Amino acid sequence: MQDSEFILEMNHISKSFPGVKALDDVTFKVRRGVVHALMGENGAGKSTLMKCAFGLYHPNEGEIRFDGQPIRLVDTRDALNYGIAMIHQELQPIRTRSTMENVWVGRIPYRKMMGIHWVDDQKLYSDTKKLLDELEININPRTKAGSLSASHCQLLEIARAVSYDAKVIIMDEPTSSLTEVEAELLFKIIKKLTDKGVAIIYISHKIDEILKIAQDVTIMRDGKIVGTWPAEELNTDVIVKRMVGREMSNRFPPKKHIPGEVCLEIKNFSSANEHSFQDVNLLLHKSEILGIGGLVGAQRTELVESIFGLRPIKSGKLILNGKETCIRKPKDAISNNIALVTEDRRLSGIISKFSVMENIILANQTANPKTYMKGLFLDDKKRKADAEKYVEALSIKTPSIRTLIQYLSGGNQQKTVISRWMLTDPEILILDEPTRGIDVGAKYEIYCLMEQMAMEGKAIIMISSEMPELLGMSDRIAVMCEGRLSGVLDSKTATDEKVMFLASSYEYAMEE
Amino acid sequence: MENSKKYSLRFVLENYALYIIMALMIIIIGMMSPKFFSLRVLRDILMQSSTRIIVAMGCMFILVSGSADLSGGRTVGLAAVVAGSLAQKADYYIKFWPSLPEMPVIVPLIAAILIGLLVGLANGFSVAKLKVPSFLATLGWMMVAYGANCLYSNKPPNNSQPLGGFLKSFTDLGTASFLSVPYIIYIAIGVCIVVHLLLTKTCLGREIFAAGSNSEAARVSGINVFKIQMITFAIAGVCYGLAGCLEAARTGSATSTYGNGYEMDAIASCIVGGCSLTGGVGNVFGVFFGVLIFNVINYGLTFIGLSSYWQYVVKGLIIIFAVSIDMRKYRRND
Amino acid sequence: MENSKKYSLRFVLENYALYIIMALMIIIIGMMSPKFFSLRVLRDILMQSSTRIIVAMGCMFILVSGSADLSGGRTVGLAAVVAGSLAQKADYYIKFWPSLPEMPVIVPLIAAILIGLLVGLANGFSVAKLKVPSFLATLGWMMVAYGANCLYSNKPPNNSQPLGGFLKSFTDLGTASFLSVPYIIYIAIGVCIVVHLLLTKTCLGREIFAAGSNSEAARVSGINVFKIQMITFAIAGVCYGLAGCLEAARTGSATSTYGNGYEMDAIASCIVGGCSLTGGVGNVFGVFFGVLIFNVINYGLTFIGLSSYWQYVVKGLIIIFAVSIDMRKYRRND
Amino acid sequence: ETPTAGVIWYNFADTFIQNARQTLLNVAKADGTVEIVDADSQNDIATQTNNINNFYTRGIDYLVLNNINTAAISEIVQKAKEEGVVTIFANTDSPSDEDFANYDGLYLVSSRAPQSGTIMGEAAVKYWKEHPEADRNGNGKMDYIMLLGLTWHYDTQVRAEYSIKAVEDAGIATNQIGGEVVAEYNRGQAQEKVAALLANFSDDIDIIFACNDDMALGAIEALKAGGFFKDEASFLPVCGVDATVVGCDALRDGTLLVTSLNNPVTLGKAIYKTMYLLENGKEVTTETLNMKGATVEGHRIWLDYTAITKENVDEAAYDITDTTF
Ligand SMILES: Nc1ncnc2c1ncn2[C@@H]1O[C@H](COP(=O)(O)OP(=O)(O)OP(=O)(O)O)[C@@H](O)[C@H]1O
Ligand SMILES: Nc1ncnc2c1ncn2[C@@H]1O[C@H](COP(=O)(O)OP(=O)(O)OP(=O)(O)O)[C@@H](O)[C@H]1O
Ligand SMILES: OC[C@H]1O[C@@H](O)[C@H](O)[C@@H](O)[C@H]1O
Ligand SMILES: [Mg+2]
Ligand SMILES: [Mg+2]
Repeated sequence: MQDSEFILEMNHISKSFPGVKALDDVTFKVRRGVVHALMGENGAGKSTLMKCAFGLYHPNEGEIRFDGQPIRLVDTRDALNYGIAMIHQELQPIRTRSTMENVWVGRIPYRKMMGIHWVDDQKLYSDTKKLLDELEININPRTKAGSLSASHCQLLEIARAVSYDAKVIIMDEPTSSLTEVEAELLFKIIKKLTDKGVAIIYISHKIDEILKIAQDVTIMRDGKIVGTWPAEELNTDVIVKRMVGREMSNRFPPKKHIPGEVCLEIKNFSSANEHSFQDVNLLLHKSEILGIGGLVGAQRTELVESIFGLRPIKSGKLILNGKETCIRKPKDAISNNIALVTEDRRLSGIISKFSVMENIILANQTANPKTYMKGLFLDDKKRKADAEKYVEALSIKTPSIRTLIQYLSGGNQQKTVISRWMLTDPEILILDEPTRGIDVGAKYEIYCLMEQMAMEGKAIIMISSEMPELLGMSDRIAVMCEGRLSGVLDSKTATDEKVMFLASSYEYAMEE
Repeated sequence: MENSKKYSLRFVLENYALYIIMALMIIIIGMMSPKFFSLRVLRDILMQSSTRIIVAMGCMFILVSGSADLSGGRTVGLAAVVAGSLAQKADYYIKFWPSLPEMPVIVPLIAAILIGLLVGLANGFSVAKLKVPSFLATLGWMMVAYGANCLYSNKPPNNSQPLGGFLKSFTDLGTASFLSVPYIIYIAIGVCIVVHLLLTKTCLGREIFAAGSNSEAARVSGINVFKIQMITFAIAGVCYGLAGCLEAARTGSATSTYGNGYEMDAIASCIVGGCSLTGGVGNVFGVFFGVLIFNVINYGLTFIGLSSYWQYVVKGLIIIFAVSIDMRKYRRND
Repeated sequence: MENSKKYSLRFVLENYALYIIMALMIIIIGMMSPKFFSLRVLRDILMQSSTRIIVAMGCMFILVSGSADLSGGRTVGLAAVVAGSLAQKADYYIKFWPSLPEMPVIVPLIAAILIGLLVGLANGFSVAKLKVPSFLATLGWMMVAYGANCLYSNKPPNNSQPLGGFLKSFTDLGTASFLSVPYIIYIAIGVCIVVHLLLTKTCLGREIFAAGSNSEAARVSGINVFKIQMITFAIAGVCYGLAGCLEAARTGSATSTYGNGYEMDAIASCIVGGCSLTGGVGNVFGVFFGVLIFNVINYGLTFIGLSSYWQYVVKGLIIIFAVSIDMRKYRRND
Repeated sequence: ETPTAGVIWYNFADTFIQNARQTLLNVAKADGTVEIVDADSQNDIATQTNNINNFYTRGIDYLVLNNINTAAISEIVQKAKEEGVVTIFANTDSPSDEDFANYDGLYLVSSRAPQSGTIMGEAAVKYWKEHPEADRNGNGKMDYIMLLGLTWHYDTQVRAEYSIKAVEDAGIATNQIGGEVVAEYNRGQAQEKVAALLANFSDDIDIIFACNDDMALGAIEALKAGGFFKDEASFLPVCGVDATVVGCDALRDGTLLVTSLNNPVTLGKAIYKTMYLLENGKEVTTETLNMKGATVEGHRIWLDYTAITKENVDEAAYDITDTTF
């Protein structure tokens, strides 16, 4: 009884939070068996809308129809029962439990004996194995979720959403912590699902992806719908214009900086963790943006975190401006004017119970308390001024700088963490996947700030899994593979293929 | 070779630190007084641990589910008094319920368990539905349970006297043996096995772990966190009730002060045994061992005749020392 | 209009639930016994709250920093006994240190604070360096502090008897008034102000919050989490020491049981006042009020002559009721 | 306006206190001359201090104080004098002669706590003399375990001290096993501690003194599990204090050697009668008080402990609902 061409309809949905009207009379309809992209700037209300569709939030007004019937979602169980599944943007896995339990949590296979549901561990394992194999995800079902890398966690989430056999799967920025290789994997999965008639609601800031896989595209701005179009009628520029509300001719600012002398050198760097990076040698120059590419598990994160003193090294030297320097803890790095935006903003980035302001000034205040003090006490005026400067510079969307960061949209949280480190005015800024979850407009602003820093003689290391970003922003690209540095490319001559080639083999001589 | 051997020794030391420390303690005490190496001592320690093990098992559920429970001790006390009041001989001269006949031992047992269940449900409802932080909810119901116990005990003709005159069938629960092992030890071990199976082999157990580790993730996965919390608190309550009944049987008496402080001992044992106050971790063997180590310390220090005052000091230092060694296992990789 | 008014009434009810409940309680007690509306009652309650407030302030530091502290009560006790033993009149018949002269009041005060500091540093080191879970570390040091206290108190000629015979200058600390407000109330309020400024207006304070909310993020941001933990435990210890000294001065006596249970009261007050066991939140006003609400309940129920058994029951129910109403404010937006 | 007495007990959870309290309430209710409000110090001096304060604030005519702040007696008396409230110290360490001289409205109604210790000691001496085999290890010393209640508690201190004093006064050498064994007046704790001590010192222990019956009974349970009390030969003397119902059961069973009764009914009634007499403008003397086992010395009303053994166990019965005085 398919009396409607839409599997999911959301009509005139409004939702308010203290200080924000996150959704304002939003009407959003999803056809069966298509990939429907939902786009918009950070804080436009995409996640909020989807949380309403999944029963996590209850709209203040409006109606939701599923399969043509009006439905009421009291909680997520109702959504799951109707056949709506969701990959969450900000969700952590159940860290203390195995991958397989994470996938099937709430629906663990059992055998009934004496009226008790005994876990069928074999089936749990084999079902998971089958699912993961089918999706070509390479994770051992018995691995504890807590020890998975961010990208593996994301893949785990994907597997879980798929396992529900849902009619609609909401994917809220599923590729934000995936490399392109893994993203391809997801697209294959999506293809299989849509072939089976499953509708996918796909939220992403990666326009190329959208154009590649989506049939319908809805764009939101400031809690309202801008419109819905067939994907073939759109191109990058149109999408950007409709999202941002103005033309954006360039994706990257023009490169004006010229790399100078060496400011950081690491020699024979080996991690104390024997499974991690070994024997890495790298140079960084002033006024340079050094990209680091590689596949998931290449140990890029471990490398930069070791430079920053977050993880111990077994051997190796770190030479800073010609002087051998010992960095044992982040404080040492910071006092040497090094900054690091970590990969996982929830785990090691945001202080969720702090306001936006306090999150922005945290590192600088710790390093230079005097800056913010008047007499014995902190001076709110100075703190406010600095915070406001960056809220403006990165257009962080927040009701006020006193709003707790946990109430910000994912992308805006990311921007806050980036401002924290830019504010410390570092000589060397290390960015680990800096634009994860950030919209095109804001990305451009961040790129401009990076360019400006480089112009001022600062050096930047940027880990990125987004090829255009890596190629577009870097002066040189170091590529890692399985804990080794497999090569360094000059970005003028680098191509996708060259990077990918190095990323899959480290026995490659240095070019330069 | 050299290296791997060193590694493995260190590995053993770190991973089995608590067991090694306990073994050392036993050896030291035994050297001071060889009588310590006797079956009798073993039986004493196990017996003294038994009700505490049951309380700790209840407490573990709560910790695994991500809450804390302060009501354990007073629930034990209330259950002990209620069980005791139903287990008296017909001709006992200050019978709590003069008009009641002698009843089979199952009656006080069930009554105690029901009392525990009731407190557990009250806790669970306050935490899961009313969203009162578990620390306060269980503190509140602990006070209510204690007040109720005092009021009950004070009922004439008892007038707050310790309850006594229990039927032999009842005290046997706590003192008689089968194959020279006291029943109460079988019961405690039985509880451990049931809890182990429940937590690791059933869907419910897995859901408790999931909800305790990350309740948000559990909730969006469709787990009924309310139900899980109600059930965990209910199970814990049942454990406390059972322990209370056994405590009365074991000591042959019951007063309103019974069980005082057991909740803290239980939480401490659980944490020593690997549970975390943030939820989602815990295993029966660890907790069993956690209780045991506390009781070996208590028993051992009294055994060698150390004054109670010094016992406090020594016990505190042993705990900190042992746990700090134990914690090194989590630091190996950084 | 209609709607917004309804919203705002509900808003007030939810956001000020605790204050409203306390006001209601005061009104009800006052209706039962109008003498309750008197300055003397107010002064009594504030006085009885004062040492509790200081302990709770110390405890708040620990909770904000993401730990728990069970050592508060026993540290208060140890500090009280040590302070008392140094504050006796020269001619008191069982003088603890017969050969010591009379000393100015600053001596016992400093001694008490140092004792508190010492326990605090021991706690801090065990948690921050040895990585012992705070629950166990502070439990361990609590036992050590209590054992030390028993041993100290038991020293002849005192033999565990309550210490007395304090100098007037010492007892004045706890009983004398300035402008008919007892010193001890000024001290407590002074501590609150200092703690408030420290927590909200200094870098240290903000770093404590950051470390308590997300210690990993704090570490990455260059905060020395070890140092922060040491400092928080040290500050808490100082509060306990001060409170112990004042407790001795206020009651004119000290024994090894002083402070017993204060840590739980303090934690409970903190949580009622908005702190969380998971760290990173808390404010002085809330905690101040949390202590007050417990003391109003205690005082009020005694004042109307409710038997202490019923008090337990009623107190437990009030806490659960009040907090469950209070919690509604967090549920407004799903 | 009926005069009000504010009564502060050290711990409602204490059986003895509970019964004295109940008696006092019952008698007052039946008589009506003085109205009672009471409060629980919960074993905590600070709470007691609060309670006293609260009663003054509330307005009372009599203060009945089961005092645990034995170090601050003079201060408490001074304050009572300033408040003009007639104060009766109940079942506690006595104020000094100076205190009585200082304030005319001061009274004491109390058992002589040392008696309970002496009764244990004397029973032990009697047993020791009648049973040569009581020196189980033959070292010529009475090897004893002393189970302490709450360490700092006045009763515990004097019971421990005077029981041993009575033994040593009889010329018997003693030896303490296990140091200070603190079992907090608690049966379970006593049982566990004695079990551990028995496992090591089973052949040495000659006798167990317990500062209350609950701990004595815990000790007896441990002894039973350790093979004692199977027959005459495996008897081991255990002494208690309080003559609780379960304690008397143990006397009848022949497991407990002796206990002593501090009659809570007598205490409750004596407190009430003192106030009654004062209300009626009478002096309090042994004659006007007219209660069995009560003697008046000045403003001190002393109540005797009664030694209870198997022979006179029926004397331990009391009735808290009896409101005659
Ligand atoms: N729980 C909440 N409480 C208060 N405000 C909220 C809450 N959740 C979302 N908001 C606000 O609602 C707005 C929309 O947020 P939402 O997360 O839906 O954005 P988004 O479009 O998903 O952005 P992003 O691309 O950054 O993920 C934001 O301004 C955000 O601050
Ligand atoms: N075997 C492992 N056990 C536990 N954690 C791991 C393991 N491998 C990687 N991780 C964690 O996962 C995160 C990312 O890992 P890694 O450094 O290997 O990847 P990367 O190349 O930096 O990937 P990304 O592009 O996502 O930054 C790091 O925080 C690392 O600690
Ligand atoms: O007065 C306090 C003490 O009194 C005793 O009579 C009683 O046995 C003990 O349990 C203890 O409570
Ligand atoms: Mg979002
Ligand atoms: Mg002998």
